[in-house]
Amino acid sequence: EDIKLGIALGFTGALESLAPPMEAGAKMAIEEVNESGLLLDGSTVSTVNADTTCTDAAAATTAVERIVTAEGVKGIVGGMCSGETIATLEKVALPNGIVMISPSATSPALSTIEDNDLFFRTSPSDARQGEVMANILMDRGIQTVAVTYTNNDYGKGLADSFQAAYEAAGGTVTVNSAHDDDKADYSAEVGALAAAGGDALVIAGYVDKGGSGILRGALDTGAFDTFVFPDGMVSNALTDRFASEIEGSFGQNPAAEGEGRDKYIAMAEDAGFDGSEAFSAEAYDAAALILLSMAASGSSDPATYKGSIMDVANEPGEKILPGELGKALEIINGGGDVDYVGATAVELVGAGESAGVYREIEFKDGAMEVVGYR
Amino acid sequence: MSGSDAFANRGNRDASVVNPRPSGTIDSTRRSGPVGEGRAGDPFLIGEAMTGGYGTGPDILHDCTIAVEQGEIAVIVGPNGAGKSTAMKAVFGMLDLRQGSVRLNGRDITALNPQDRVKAGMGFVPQVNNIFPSLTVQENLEMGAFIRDDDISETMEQVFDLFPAVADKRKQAAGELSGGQRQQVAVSRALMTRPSLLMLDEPTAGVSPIVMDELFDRIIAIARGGLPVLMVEQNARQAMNIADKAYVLVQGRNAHTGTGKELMANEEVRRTFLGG
Amino acid sequence: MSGNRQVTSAASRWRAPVLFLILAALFFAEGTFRNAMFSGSWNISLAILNMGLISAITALGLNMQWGYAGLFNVGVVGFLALGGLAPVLIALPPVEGAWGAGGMRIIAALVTGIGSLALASLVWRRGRGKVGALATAGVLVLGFFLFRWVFDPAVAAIEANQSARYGNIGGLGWPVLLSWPIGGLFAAAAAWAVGKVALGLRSDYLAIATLGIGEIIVAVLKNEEWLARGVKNITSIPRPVPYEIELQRNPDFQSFANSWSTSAAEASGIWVKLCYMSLFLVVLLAIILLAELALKSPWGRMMRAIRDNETAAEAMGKDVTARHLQVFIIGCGVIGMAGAMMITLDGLMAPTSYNPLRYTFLIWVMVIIGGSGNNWGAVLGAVLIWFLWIKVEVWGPELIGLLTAPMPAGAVKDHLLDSAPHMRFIAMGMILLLVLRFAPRGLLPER
Amino acid sequence: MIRVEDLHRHFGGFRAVDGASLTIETGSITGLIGPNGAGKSTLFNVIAGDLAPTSGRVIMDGEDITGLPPHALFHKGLLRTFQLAHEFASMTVRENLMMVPGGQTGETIVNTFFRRGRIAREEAELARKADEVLDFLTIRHLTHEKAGNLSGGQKKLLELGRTMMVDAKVVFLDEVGAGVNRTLLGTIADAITRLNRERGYTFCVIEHDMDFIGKLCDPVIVMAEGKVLAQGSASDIMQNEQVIEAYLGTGLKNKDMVGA
Amino acid sequence: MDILNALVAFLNFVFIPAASYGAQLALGALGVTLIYGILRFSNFAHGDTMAFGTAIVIILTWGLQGLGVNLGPLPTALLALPLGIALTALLVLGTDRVVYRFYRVNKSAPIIMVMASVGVMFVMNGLTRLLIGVDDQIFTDGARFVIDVRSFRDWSGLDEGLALRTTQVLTLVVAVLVVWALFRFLNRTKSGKAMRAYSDNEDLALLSGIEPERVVRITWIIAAALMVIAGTLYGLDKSFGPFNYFQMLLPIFASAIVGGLGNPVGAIAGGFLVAFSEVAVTYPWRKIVGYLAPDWQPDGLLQLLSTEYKFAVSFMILIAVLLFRPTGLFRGKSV
Ligand SMILES: Nc1ncnc2c1ncn2[C@@H]1O[C@H](COP(=O)(O)OP(=O)(O)OP(=O)(O)O)[C@@H](O)[C@H]1O
Ligand SMILES: Nc1ncnc2c1ncn2[C@@H]1O[C@H](COP(=O)(O)OP(=O)(O)OP(=O)(O)O)[C@@H](O)[C@H]1O
Ligand SMILES: [Mg+2]
Ligand SMILES: [Mg+2]
Repeated sequence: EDIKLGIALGFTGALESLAPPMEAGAKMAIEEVNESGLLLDGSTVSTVNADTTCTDAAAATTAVERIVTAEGVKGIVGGMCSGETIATLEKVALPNGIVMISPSATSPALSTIEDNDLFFRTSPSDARQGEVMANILMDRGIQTVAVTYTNNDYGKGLADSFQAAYEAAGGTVTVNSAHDDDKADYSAEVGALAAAGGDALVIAGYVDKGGSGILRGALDTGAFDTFVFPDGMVSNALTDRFASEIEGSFGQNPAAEGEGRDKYIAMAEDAGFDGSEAFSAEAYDAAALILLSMAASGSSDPATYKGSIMDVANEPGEKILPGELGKALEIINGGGDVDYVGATAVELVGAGESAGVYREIEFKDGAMEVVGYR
Repeated sequence: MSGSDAFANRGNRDASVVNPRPSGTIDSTRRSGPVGEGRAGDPFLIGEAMTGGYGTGPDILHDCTIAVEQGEIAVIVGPNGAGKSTAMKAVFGMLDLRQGSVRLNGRDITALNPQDRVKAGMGFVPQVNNIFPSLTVQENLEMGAFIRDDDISETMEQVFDLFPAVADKRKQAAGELSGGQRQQVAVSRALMTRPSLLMLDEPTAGVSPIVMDELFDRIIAIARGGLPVLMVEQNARQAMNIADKAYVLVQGRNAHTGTGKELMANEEVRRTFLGG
Repeated sequence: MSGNRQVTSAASRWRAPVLFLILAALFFAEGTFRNAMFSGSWNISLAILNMGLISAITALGLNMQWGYAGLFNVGVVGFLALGGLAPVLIALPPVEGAWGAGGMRIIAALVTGIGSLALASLVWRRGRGKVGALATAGVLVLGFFLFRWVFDPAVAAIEANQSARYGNIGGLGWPVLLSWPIGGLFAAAAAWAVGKVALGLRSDYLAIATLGIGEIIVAVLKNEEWLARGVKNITSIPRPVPYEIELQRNPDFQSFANSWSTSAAEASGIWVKLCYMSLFLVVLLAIILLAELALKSPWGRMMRAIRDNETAAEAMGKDVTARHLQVFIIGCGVIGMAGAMMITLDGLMAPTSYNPLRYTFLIWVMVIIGGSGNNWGAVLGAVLIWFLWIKVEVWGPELIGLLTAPMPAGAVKDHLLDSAPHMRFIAMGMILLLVLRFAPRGLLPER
Repeated sequence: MIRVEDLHRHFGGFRAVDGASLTIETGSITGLIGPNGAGKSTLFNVIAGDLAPTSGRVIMDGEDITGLPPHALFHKGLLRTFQLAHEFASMTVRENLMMVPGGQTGETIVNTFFRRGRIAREEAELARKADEVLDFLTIRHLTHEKAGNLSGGQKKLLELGRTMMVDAKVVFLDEVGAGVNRTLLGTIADAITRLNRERGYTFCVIEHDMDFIGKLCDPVIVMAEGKVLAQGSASDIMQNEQVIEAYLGTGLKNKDMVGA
Repeated sequence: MDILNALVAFLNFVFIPAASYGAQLALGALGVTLIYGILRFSNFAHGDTMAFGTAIVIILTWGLQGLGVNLGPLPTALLALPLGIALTALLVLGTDRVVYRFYRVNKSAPIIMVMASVGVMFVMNGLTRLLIGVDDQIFTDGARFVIDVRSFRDWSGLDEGLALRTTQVLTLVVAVLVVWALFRFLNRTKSGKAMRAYSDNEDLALLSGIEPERVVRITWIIAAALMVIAGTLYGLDKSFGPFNYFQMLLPIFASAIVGGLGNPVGAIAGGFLVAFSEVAVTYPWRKIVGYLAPDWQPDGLLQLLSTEYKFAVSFMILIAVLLFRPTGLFRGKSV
């Protein structure tokens, strides 16, 4: 059998720069499975891309509709942004009964959505990250912060959940204001944040977009010395551009402790892309989960294998790291049980979303260091 | 305006997207052809047996001949739409002739484009839009001398002598002048090239009688200075008085030709074309 | 002025039917043939068509403004977005506690705001010179602070109400179809305000004003969380048509699907899309009918006269500004209605998706390519361009693949292959330029 | 009767119209002459509502019409033509005329959906009237021609024809004769006289051709530098020293050089 | 009362950023206004052409950096600028040749050129992404600061810091130089006057022996130079994102219109007006008021509008200006 998987990401549009490493991650998992030749009696898996544009719900649904009804994909790695994911889920995946595993849609709204058990995500809800970030700040004894967020559901949701958690823990948010991505100039935003003041600045944005602009402005004008970076900011680009200037700043992103991630990054490097880019590892895991579940349920029919996803992802069973998909298939084919850990320490909770292990990072001596996991 | 009428009057009023000032009408991309030999016994300028029209439209001019000699004033008159302006444009190379030739000073310039005719010594003052409104009067004159690389101050002094009213306003934007003053600036601009021929299209249209007299005075002075003048006039009676040669055009054809005096004396011409 | 002599060739009578037939053939091919070019799925074909129909209504609205009156509206995205607000405020069930938290106060604030604007304009009209200007400014500033004083607490209260799930004022729970005309009204009201100011400026600065207002409307939708949850998006907006899942569960429908030898899943998708399609078609045809009636009457003649020569029309007793305002409002109303329909179709209100490139300039491309001034042209252009916009996603990479096939493998080739998605913009630009060059009056020129 | 009281119109510091006061009597054909830049066209534009006055008033039949927009003035019976013909170029000659009358049922958009019968009747009536006007102007053969294709003089006739589609009271003509052949100008002058006699139109005419003014107008008002310089019958004006000095001139100075 | 600190805070957060942003807008608006004045249409492709030109400069800069060439404290991009301008000028001239010239020769209504520029905008948008990809690019090198916050604090002993970036100084200096050169060119040289003459009256320019196509060429070249300079300065000062330049179109147009379309002085004034109002209206004045009147330190931020609506400000200003002066601050095209 030739099994088709869809990769529905925003290849053009607001987050177009994040899409390629994600696509590469998903493809790497599929490659691995194909090479093993162990999936469902030697079935091969091929991929079909759909450009969801991240923002345009109409274009996204049409594109996903195409890969579902015309190409006949059996599962989708995607979508990318929460809004577009909700639209395609409601309009395409649900009616057609297709499994979607999103690597990067982190909106809390997706936790409670009516999904017929078809929707999963390998990234945690932002609600969780807000709590984690608040804890980190409190543990470091920082009592007042200014917050700026990228003006979309991700940024807003994260900023709000953070503010709630932080204030509940006794902190003060001096200002919680939005910045739009791709704007010509951020002086006004930086000025406003500086005027509001605070011991640190939380930048809930994207490093490739407005987040960098805000950070640049805040550094140059000396408005803040310490910055807090959530997942959208934590990336190599941040280190490349700012490492020496943000000494002592810190942040967190969903990433599991241990070998899985390191291994994935090494594999990615061999394959010629940057595995530490945001959500690349999550995309790998999403694809791996779909394929392992197919194997576990013995069927590529979404209606059947959707039931196995939670089993594969969670305990009990043998822990599976990136690069061990072949081994996992062997175990499954042999009737064994696996606990897929993958690159991001996958642990699906609730309605099928990552429980969220976050690594806490800090900038020391011009480099990003992992100081702990939460 | 071929092909553009889908947009002709849409959105063009919106000053935030287009500049509502009218654009030019002359095809500026046409290239000149070779210059040929003149013919023996030619007048200084002759547009001979010209036939042609605009673009692919019907012929407007039919075998029409216009000529002017050194130091003379030649006047073209005729009813509206007779093709007077068209004849001037044809002489100036602003439309393609299907037949006939234009010869200037012993050379056949039929194939030249308007830019090169300016360089060949022709000066033209259009009927309307004949100044650069936002440039000062002095800059208007400098632009008139654009093709010259030598010192233009002397010519400018001469022009100022000829048109004292223009000299007074030399630092003012030409768009702020009155209609009569504008006409004088327009003629001055054409003189700045030091042309060997001056062509005027209705220089007195819409100007008051006193300015008209003034302009005619200047034109006579220019002609007596040795520069041949070819002009179109609706104020036919005054024009006939000063014309050394006059052409009556009707429907693109030469209807009557003679000296101004002769035509004024011709009862039929007077009644049908000169309105009196 | 040779352009005024318009040659109406005999072929032009057949032009429209032939082009529409070709368009229909494209959709047919998309639905039936399965190859590198087409998907062979009726679900897709109909999905493209449905969005195409909405684009067609948007294009009709723009065509009224541009084609009939020559008004250059580059704020389409804003009016679309505003129309999209209607399904949220009309069809969504009310949010518990939201009205109690601050509904009344919000209304009071809006009344204050509009009142002070009205007062300011009154003062402005009465007053003269510097004193008048100062007084107007004073009223505006005072009004602004008063407005903020009433408004801000209400917003805070509403947004605090169940902020994780709602945080917005909620809807009225009325049928979603009702929200379509109401969306039109929303946009028309905004158009009235914009037109009143912009069309009154001495030189027409409508384009830049609409460009700005479009952005401002989208910004308001993004940031005013109490209204429609801002960037946190509203999902699960009620539908006027059945849900696929319900159809699939319905045994009657299953047997119906079987009788067509399709799976229930596929048939349900097609069925739902056909339902939408009929609704959209009804609206579209009604708008075209009314538009054509108006255009072929003294009103249309008056509009043509105004377009030909405003000064003369004004001197002939036609109130040009009022007519412009009228057309602008009607056009925006139609655009707003399309916006409401689009949100209904999407089931999702996501303000971040309103991007001017896609929702303003692409609509412009549709109108220009179709043939400005011609209603059928606008429809043809819209559906065709939308079809291409979607299909370029597939055709672009194929084309690049074909073009790069002879190239040696390497960085350049990889780069080109990776860049295939951007073919969309290049293709749209090329099509626009080619049409402007070879059929400057559009595919279906105005008669 | 139109009375202009101490009218000013300034452009920046420049006073184009600077305290002009004049009266146009009902039923007259008043001429308005003056040097270039005297402010004649500006005065017209202010009266016709195209420009707002800086100060001063315009009174029509006892009613203050200062600053009313052109379309409102149209409905009061005050019409104007333009120095350069402003035809509706892409519409036929007949349509050019039919669009003129105000208050047509079919001009209200809702009526175009629901009152089609009434509109059709009105249209037939308008078409008949338009044809009458075209007959009067001797251009009936051009009924279905695009107005943009007319010759300059015919366009001017069409402008005049538009004023005949409604019951105009006062018509302002700005340089009808500029660049128009004298024979055609005769036709236009006849049309003006007939409208004045048969329909009682009041005319106010700007022109630089003194023959035309002399034949047609009584009285003649002379403007200079934004003010009224003189007023009187045409023959009086032509004798007036000031007018000769400012406007008419004494003929060619270089006359002796002619033909030399 | 602490005037010094208030002043420094004002300079640091309002004045300096707004001035350099204003200079970038002014350069952009100058290009728009030049094309509007002389070629008579609003060039919607301006932003995307700017992006394309900047992309070329970036690639050249990388090349130079790769070769180890640099300018010491100044960014290497300045070296790449002339070649970048030349290449962009070629591209723009090519565009004119295949797109706009046709309509010019046919005397098409200017609005059709606007439509064509929308087409060009789409194509350029795609080409830029083809050329350099979709990521933000950083190509700054050399010294980052003329004065940085810490050394300023140490030097002055004030609480508030002051930062002045090299790129900000560079932006202002280059903008002043370019504007000065442009004005000299337009008002003093024969070619410049010929451009103004052409802009006034195309036909008469031709009848005076001015080659219209040459004027058009020069216009495009100058516009290309302005685009690339503005784009590069902007990219150096902030960062290069292909989409940012499309977004800049709006403030650039607003600047050009506020100033008076077709008027170069207006374009500059408009750029600064828009930049300053964006920053000043959304700036929370609390801190500065706090310094000036310590007893009266307010609770609120003293912010007139939140930053999300900052560009609404430029439109309010636009409308206000146009209500009072319909042709812009400085009169657009003269009579
Ligand atoms: N650009 C053009 N394209 C096509 N036809 C034209 C153009 N210009 C003039 N014509 C036509 O050519 C004929 C002659 O026009 P021309 O301008 O030469 O007349 P004229 O004798 O100068 O009249 P007038 O005294 O009114 O200026 C007219 O029928 C006119 O309609
Ligand atoms: N919009 C304007 N801006 C500035 N000045 C103007 C404007 N309109 C007219 N003027 C000036 O006002 C003066 C009067 O102009 P107007 O057109 O009324 O003169 P006119 O009497 O009609 O002259 P002509 O007989 O030449 O038509 C002129 O000097 C003119 O330059
Ligand atoms: Mg003529
Ligand atoms: Mg006048």
